[in-house]
Amino acid sequence: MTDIHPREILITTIARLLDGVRHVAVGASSPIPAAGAMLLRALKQRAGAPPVRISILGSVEHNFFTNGSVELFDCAGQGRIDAFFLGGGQIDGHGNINLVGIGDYPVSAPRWPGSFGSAYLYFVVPRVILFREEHSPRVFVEKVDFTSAPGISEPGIYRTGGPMALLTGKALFSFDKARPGFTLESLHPGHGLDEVREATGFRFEHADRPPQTELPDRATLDLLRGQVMHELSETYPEFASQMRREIHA
Amino acid sequence: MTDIHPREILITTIARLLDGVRHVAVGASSPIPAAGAMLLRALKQRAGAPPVRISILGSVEHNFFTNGSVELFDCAGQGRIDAFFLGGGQIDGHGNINLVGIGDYPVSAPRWPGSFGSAYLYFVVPRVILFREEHSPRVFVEKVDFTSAPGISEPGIYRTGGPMALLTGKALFSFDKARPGFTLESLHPGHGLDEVREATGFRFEHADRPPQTELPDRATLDLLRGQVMHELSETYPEFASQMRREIHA
Amino acid sequence: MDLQGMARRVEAGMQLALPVDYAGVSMAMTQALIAHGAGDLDLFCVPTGGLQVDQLVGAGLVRSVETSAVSLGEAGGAPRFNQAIAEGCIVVRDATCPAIHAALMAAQKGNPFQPLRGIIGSDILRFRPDWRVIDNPFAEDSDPIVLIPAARPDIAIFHAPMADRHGNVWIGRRRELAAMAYAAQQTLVTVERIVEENLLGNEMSAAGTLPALYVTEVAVAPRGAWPYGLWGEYATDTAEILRYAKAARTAEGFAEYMAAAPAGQLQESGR
Amino acid sequence: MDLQGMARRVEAGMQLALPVDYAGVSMAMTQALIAHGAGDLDLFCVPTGGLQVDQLVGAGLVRSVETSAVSLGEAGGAPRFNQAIAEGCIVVRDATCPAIHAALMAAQKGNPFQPLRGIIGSDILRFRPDWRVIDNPFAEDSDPIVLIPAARPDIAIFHAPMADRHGNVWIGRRRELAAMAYAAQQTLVTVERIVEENLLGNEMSAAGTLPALYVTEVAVAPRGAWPYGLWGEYATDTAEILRYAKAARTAEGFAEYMAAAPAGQLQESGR
Repeated sequence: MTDIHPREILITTIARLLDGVRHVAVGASSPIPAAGAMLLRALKQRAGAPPVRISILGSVEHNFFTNGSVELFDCAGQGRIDAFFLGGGQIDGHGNINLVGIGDYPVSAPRWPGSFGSAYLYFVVPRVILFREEHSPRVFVEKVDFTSAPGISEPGIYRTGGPMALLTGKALFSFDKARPGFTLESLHPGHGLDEVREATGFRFEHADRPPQTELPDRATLDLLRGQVMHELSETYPEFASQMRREIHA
Repeated sequence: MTDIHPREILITTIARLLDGVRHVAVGASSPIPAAGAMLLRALKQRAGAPPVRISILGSVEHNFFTNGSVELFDCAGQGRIDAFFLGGGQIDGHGNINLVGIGDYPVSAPRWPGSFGSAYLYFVVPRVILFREEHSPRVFVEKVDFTSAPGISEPGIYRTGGPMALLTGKALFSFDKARPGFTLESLHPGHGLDEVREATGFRFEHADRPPQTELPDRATLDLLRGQVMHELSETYPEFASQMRREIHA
Repeated sequence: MDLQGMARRVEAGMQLALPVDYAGVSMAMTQALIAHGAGDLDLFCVPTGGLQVDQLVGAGLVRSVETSAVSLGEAGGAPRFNQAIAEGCIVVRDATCPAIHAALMAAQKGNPFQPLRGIIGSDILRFRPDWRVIDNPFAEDSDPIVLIPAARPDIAIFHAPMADRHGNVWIGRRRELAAMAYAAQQTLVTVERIVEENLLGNEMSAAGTLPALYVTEVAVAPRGAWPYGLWGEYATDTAEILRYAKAARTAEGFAEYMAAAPAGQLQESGR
Repeated sequence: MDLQGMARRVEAGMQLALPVDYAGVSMAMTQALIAHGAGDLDLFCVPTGGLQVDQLVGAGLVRSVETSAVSLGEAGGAPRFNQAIAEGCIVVRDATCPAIHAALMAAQKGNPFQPLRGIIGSDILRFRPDWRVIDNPFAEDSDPIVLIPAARPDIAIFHAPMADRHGNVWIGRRRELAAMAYAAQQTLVTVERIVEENLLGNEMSAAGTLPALYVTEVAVAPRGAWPYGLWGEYATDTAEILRYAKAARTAEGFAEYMAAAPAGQLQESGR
């Protein structure tokens, strides 16, 4: 199975992390999370399980909302969104994320776009998956320069959601809010513990010999390369055709 | 001009009280207030003055709202509704209104429908016209049994609206919130001061010889009997045809 | 799904959100609810109630009514409701329309409360120990303001012109129906008809559509608002409401009317 | 009404509410605002900003930006906005999307504030002294919750597919445009076209219509969102936004692009 594309492992891992959700929302320019959600939906469909609903923000086709851009947040506040994805220019070992910028706020350089809905959704969506392909010390820092949204909250703060896992181009971590901190769950094929330790600016727990991230089986891979890539290409045509080129290269 | 119908005097008086408003809202089953608003609109139209907007609640034709039944209240809260009408099973000398019932609440007998939006609109609509055709001591009481909405508020309570006038089948009163209390402004033709005093359960100020309520001139009457009754008949067909029958009787 | 099946979702002691008479009342569900018989219901009227509330009260299924008003409109007071109040056998939680909307909005937003101007000095507030008055923290001087707690009804029930095969429901500009569905745990909808096209498939129909995400079940009930009207579809049958108002003046008259009603309703539905 | 006439309603120091890139940005008004030249503007992005914000900042008309984010989407960061922040020459009031919506909702309801969950522990809150945290008075134990004060922009500006001769504007399911209009003192709208029928005349189009009551002025501007797309009408011209992003990396490149832009836009409009 050396022909598995690294992003196929990410997509399959996301589908696994989402197992059990009824409704997952995905940001506008998040093709890999979208593909993971679509793969889960296809797997459930094949198994005759209850359907998985996917809302892709900013998409016309996958927009099930009719009350303007506030509806995503209302819907999450009602407990009707089970999973969401967040990234960040910086993510630290307490699960804090920074989408605003580097340096002494408010004078940030570079300045990133801003916090979007993170300061709310991180609190009210039960399964937030932190997803960032780039795995480097500039992204995974000891302490973020600006906390767009905190990974954990004091006792007594209303919080029904938070980080469940961190998925990068090199590895998968789980999050323990009691400690708080990340635990390395598995390494993607071709990546080692020392490499990940060097690329990560915060400490994390890990086994002496962490397992490899689970690979998709043949049937899952066929579903992903067939039905899912077809569905994905409707919303992310460039991403889908790039993936197809690289798989067949 | 003995051929003026008593309700034509009410309608003309309402149009006068509304002079200067940009937007007036009228309850679903309030043909006389609606006719007053329509008369004002027609008078302004004839004079080439800025248009008067009329929202009739529950009407499909005169419904300018598209955000459900909350929009009237939102619109009023935004300061976009200049005038509204309220009635009540009881109205007292402080302008308090009771739309709930007689007796020891919550066991009311009779029980009336309820307060509707009065407890809000009375606070935020600048010109609230209290309108009740029946002028009797059972309606105009010393003190209401239940205050659906108070006529006045303590200093420091947010209040941009309140009662401007009380119009009945016998007379027109203005409201002085400083005193607080009603002042008899005029008596409708055929009604006397003693009669009104007897029919009113609360004290009010009055001149020794109160003037008669201003009657519509010929041109206004023509407008009312022509264009306005035609417009009114679209929303209140039974009321309009009854008025027409009585005028021509 | 049939009406009887939908009605079985209603369990004793649940809170039901019901719409105002002109917005789309599922009168078809009234009969089904009475036949089903789950009692001790708490009714939450958005923002006022009428025939449906009166009939559920008359059938003895209601424990409390939260509302800004209950009436039969032109046909006068609601006879069974008013009788129940005079006898003290239901609890009424008097509100004012925007407070009802505020309670739903709080639930829609996942908030514990929603502020609302006005009300202070009203006896409504005096009899609502579940409402709070705080001092507006943004004001320099004292500025009391009412906070309305969120209402999260167990089930919202209404009638609409159409739904599609995906469960999307077209509610037009009657957005209080969406507000009810956002706030409620379950939403049961009766419709005049099922359409073949996807209501979210074009921007024009999507604008007035409540997405299936908020809809638990849909059942077809032609003329399902009768004797109320349905906007854009048919007018209110005022004569029938007057007939009800007259009959329901007594408990016996109400019982006779209701015993005869299903047939009348079926006849209407068959048109 | 023409664009220049509408732009003259904007005075120096006013707060403008502007929509997110996919909801209907009146790019046609951007040019008119720059030509008009009223400065010291406070921009209020609902809930995020893009090209329009970047161009108004680049033209030196902006004093502050309240937003949840500013970016050019696939074309990357907003170059003039980011440069202005690095130089400290505009004030940015960082928010989070639902807080922006909450501020408009408070204004829509005539409320001084609106509560919002989340945010506590975020640096956003730390830098927003205008927001407050109170203890939820309905909770038994301590339960802090954020209150967002009402935003009442002077003018809301957006682009929509159509308006009718009464001034009603069809906004479809982009209800944040209605929220902006409810909250704002004035609302200026550009549209693709004026239609002859009354948009409130049937329930289907009424469901997606912002009533004229909230609309100050309407001007026709075909392809008025370009290079952004308009839902149901035309797609985003990503190549043009990339061209802008590249040009606007420097102040000079921005000036050159903007000097050439009106012609480009007129050409586009003429299609």
